[in-house]
Amino acid sequence: MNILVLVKQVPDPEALVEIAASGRDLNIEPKFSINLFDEFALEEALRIKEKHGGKVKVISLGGPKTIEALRTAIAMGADEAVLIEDEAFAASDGYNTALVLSKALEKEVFDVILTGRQAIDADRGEVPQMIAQFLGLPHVGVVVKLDISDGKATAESSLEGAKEIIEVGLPAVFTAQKGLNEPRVPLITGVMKAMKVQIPKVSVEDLGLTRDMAVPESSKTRIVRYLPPKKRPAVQLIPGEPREAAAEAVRLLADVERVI
Amino acid sequence: MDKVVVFVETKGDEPRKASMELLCEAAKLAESGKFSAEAICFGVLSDALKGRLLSCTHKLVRFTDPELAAYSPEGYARALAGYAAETGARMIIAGATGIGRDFLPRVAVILGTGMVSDVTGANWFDDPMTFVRPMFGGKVFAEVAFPASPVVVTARPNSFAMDMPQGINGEYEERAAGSLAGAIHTRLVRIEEAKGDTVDLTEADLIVAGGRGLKAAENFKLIEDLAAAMGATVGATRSVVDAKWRDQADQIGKSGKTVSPKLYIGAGISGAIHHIMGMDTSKVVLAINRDPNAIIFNYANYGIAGDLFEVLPAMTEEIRKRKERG
Amino acid sequence: MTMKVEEKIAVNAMKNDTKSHIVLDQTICAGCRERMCIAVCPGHLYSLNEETGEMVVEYAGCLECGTCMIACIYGSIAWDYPGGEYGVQYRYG
Amino acid sequence: MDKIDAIVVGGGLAGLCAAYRLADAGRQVILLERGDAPGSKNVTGGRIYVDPVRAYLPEIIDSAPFERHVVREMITILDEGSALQFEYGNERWRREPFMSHTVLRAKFDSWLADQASAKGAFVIPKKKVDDLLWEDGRVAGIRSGTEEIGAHVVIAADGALSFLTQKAGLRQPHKPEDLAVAIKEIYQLDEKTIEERFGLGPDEGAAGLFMGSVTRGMFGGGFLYTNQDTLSLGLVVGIGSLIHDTGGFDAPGLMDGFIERPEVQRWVRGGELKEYSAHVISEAGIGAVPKLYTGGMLVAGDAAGFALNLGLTVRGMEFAIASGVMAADTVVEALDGNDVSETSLSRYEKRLRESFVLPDMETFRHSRDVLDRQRFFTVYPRFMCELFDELFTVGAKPKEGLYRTAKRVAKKHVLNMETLKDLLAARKL
Repeated sequence: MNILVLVKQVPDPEALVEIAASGRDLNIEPKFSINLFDEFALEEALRIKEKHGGKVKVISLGGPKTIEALRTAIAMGADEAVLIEDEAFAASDGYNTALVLSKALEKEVFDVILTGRQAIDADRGEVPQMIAQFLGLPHVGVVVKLDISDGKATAESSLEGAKEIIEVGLPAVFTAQKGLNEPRVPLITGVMKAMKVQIPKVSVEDLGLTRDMAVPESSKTRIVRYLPPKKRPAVQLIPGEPREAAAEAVRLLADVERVI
Repeated sequence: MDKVVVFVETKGDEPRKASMELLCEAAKLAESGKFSAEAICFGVLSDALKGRLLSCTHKLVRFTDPELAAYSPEGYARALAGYAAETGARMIIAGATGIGRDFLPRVAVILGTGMVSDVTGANWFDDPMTFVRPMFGGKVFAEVAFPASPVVVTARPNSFAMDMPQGINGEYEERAAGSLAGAIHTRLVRIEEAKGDTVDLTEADLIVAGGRGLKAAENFKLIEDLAAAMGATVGATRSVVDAKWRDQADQIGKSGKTVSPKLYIGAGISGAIHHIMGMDTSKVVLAINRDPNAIIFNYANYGIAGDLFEVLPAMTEEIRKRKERG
Repeated sequence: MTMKVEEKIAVNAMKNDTKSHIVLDQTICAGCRERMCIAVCPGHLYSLNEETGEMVVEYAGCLECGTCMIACIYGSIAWDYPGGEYGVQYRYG
Repeated sequence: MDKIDAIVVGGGLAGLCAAYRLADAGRQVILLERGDAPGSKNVTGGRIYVDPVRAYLPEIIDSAPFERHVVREMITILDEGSALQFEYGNERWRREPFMSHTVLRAKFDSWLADQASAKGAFVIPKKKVDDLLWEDGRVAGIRSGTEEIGAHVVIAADGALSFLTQKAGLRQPHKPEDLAVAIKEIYQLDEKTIEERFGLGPDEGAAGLFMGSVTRGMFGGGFLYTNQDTLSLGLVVGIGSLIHDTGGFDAPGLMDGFIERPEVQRWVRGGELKEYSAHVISEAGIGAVPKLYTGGMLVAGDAAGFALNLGLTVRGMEFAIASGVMAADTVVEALDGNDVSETSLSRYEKRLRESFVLPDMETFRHSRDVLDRQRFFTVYPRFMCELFDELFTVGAKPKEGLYRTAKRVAKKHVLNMETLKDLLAARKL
């Protein structure tokens, strides 16, 4: 069983994210980790390997620092890792990201592609499905349980609360949702091993692409500027006797806010 | 005129709310004369629902292929992208529901274009069009320009007003995408509806949470009753969990769960910062506390400075009454 | 004007375990008059729950100084560092 | 897995220096740090004095990411509602080699970790060490979670609380009287504002000390350091004093009272709070230093109680760096001789005696006893403030002569037996 796991290095969930004075950039505290959902994907890949044998290979697209995320993946138990090193593509939109990754995947032999349902930085949740489409593969999204046997997979997908049990032939793409598993913490010995591993790097030219494809001017979509979230307005105290206030609160929630 | 295709997601006899919001938005766009709007739906369609949809859109196209009776990302993507390509659509929009977000990326790739997901705002008349969407779990928003064509968008529910258009009586068309059978490689074996009627806190749209102000474990009944009346999930503060009034799974806050529901109602909660950090991304917050200086009011849209033992049952009753009235 | 201590703590990067790294022996606490933990904790994390009569520690805001453990001469506070990956992560120090 | 040469527990200055030195000597060393990165759990006041440590980190100390070199010392004596401030500066401090630098640990320690990694040390964060492994009565490795790693030597550099020294039976549980708690706030101000407000040139820094009523008579004081674009402000209070205090003050309240003083606000106003931290410091001097070695294990830095509070200067980081390096040198020698027994490792203490570490700790053996006299934090500050109050006050009544004023105020506060006792005690400093 050859399992490929796509991971993204993202700012640590606790990292400070501020909009630069220009409004065109983000100042992000330089503290990174593997995208939470990709950790579920990697853990699942390791479990499939432990059950069925095979090999887990981790692929990432990012700048030079992304090596750290790949080392963590190896420390957790991945057999191999490769970095597609390109800051411009990594910072580009979902389409470009999916394009690069699918070019890299075309060169691989695999039964399963696992990745997170979305990255916690851009929050797009587009890339895995786009990759599946580029490669002409089926996908099952937001997977909370995955069983592999005899060249096919049975996955529980939790797109909308209810669980859909879906069967699919391999190879296929699966996107991991919280609840799929509890990712392991790398062992000290694993980390030591990972520190010594040479991780190969690939450039976008190696994949038959050119760097100018990723510049904002030639991208399908591009971020123009960043905006702060809307501040909650000052509290509106609802006056009156408890019964009146309660009735008014329900009216506001139902008719004005339309949340109930 | 630029054609806008709205994918209408239906569940039984009901359209998804996000789809209806987009239909209304598309109808508004059509009024401008710059756009024409169409709705696309797959699978069975009752007459009642058909009627409702036709009153909101100038054209409703239903695909009759049996393969589209159940959702499959490959089948849906192929049918929707095929129609968009064939009819030269300028824009394909869908609600950012689980299904919408799952298959629209495929539509984009088939059409050789990009997409913006989960938008909360749009400038349809800009050139290029721009959209606003959250990043980093809502810590910042990005304004995204979309120079490529067609434009593929999923929109977050509650982002566009549902102002029903007047005087529309759209035409209805049935089509078949054809040759889908070989294109779909996933098979839906069965659907297991979520157990019970409560959703996990982190996924819940509506949350009613209680704190120390409830005074005793048994008083959580008041919270549970209100939650049941509105179909909400029950949450709690850490001190309440510590006092073993509620299970750890109900704990909202830094050491518990981070929630971002559409509505958070907090009763008898003073507003310890650890709790606030777990709920501050809620869209609408109603706080009920006897102490008008309670910190939680600083983080609320609405506040009732009153006795929760009176307010909660009154709210429960009011919601039940409204439900009965329909 | 001054920030509340819990607002100050909220400025820090904190990663919290769902399990507390501070465990109190309520039988010892019940016999304690001084409640020195309340006064010494720089995070003001200790309080008495008036309804239950039990001591409560809001471990999620812990700055990991250990002062409470040292100050509690009755030995009620079982205190360990939070596990790796958890707890406060100072950006300046 | 075969035993590795050495495991260092704790990514502070002592641990990182030990790992750096061991790796530099070609030894296989793992450093385990429980935080997300070395430095992420560490707090200093802080200022580091360079001269004592230059010999221990000769190749790298000059490239260290210091904040500002200190050119001015400011002392503020506070009474309720009044304060006496004075400064000491020295032209020599403005020229290289600089004597001391302000420093922030998250940045400094991660730099030091990079140096250690570059030498080949395995610096592994997010790993909390839970216990020691034993073999034939000797420490033989560590346990972290479910994982056991064998090592010839363990260097415990696990900070002031050091659970490992206690587990190894090298010290008794901590006593409240032996430790102080430091609370620190970081305020952001831009560089220019800091330089203008304090009258500093680029990269020049100031250090401030506050004593008197900020601690409400308790053992301790306040500090202020200028960093590149932040201020470090904090308060140190003896835990023993805090728990015996009957004034009803709590630690965060004392900190608030300190920050709100106008003498402090003049420096921080307009600054944005960026961090709120707390840490304990050993205050007991050599009296609280544990046994420093046992078979297979050495103790370094704060874990060894290496910290001195001399009132005007608080020192710890220099001891940490020096002891970390000496621990590593001892281990290298022991491994070379294939002998990590208690006797072999006892050479660590010999090294410390021959360096400045133990002699300094010894010289100031009584400093805490002397300083921990309530009058230092109440009576003398009041005397000073009142004296100046009288000198500067011009009222309707005829003013008495300077000498008469001084004598009268001194009589009221300090011309008594208690002062004599304090003076006699102070001879021990």
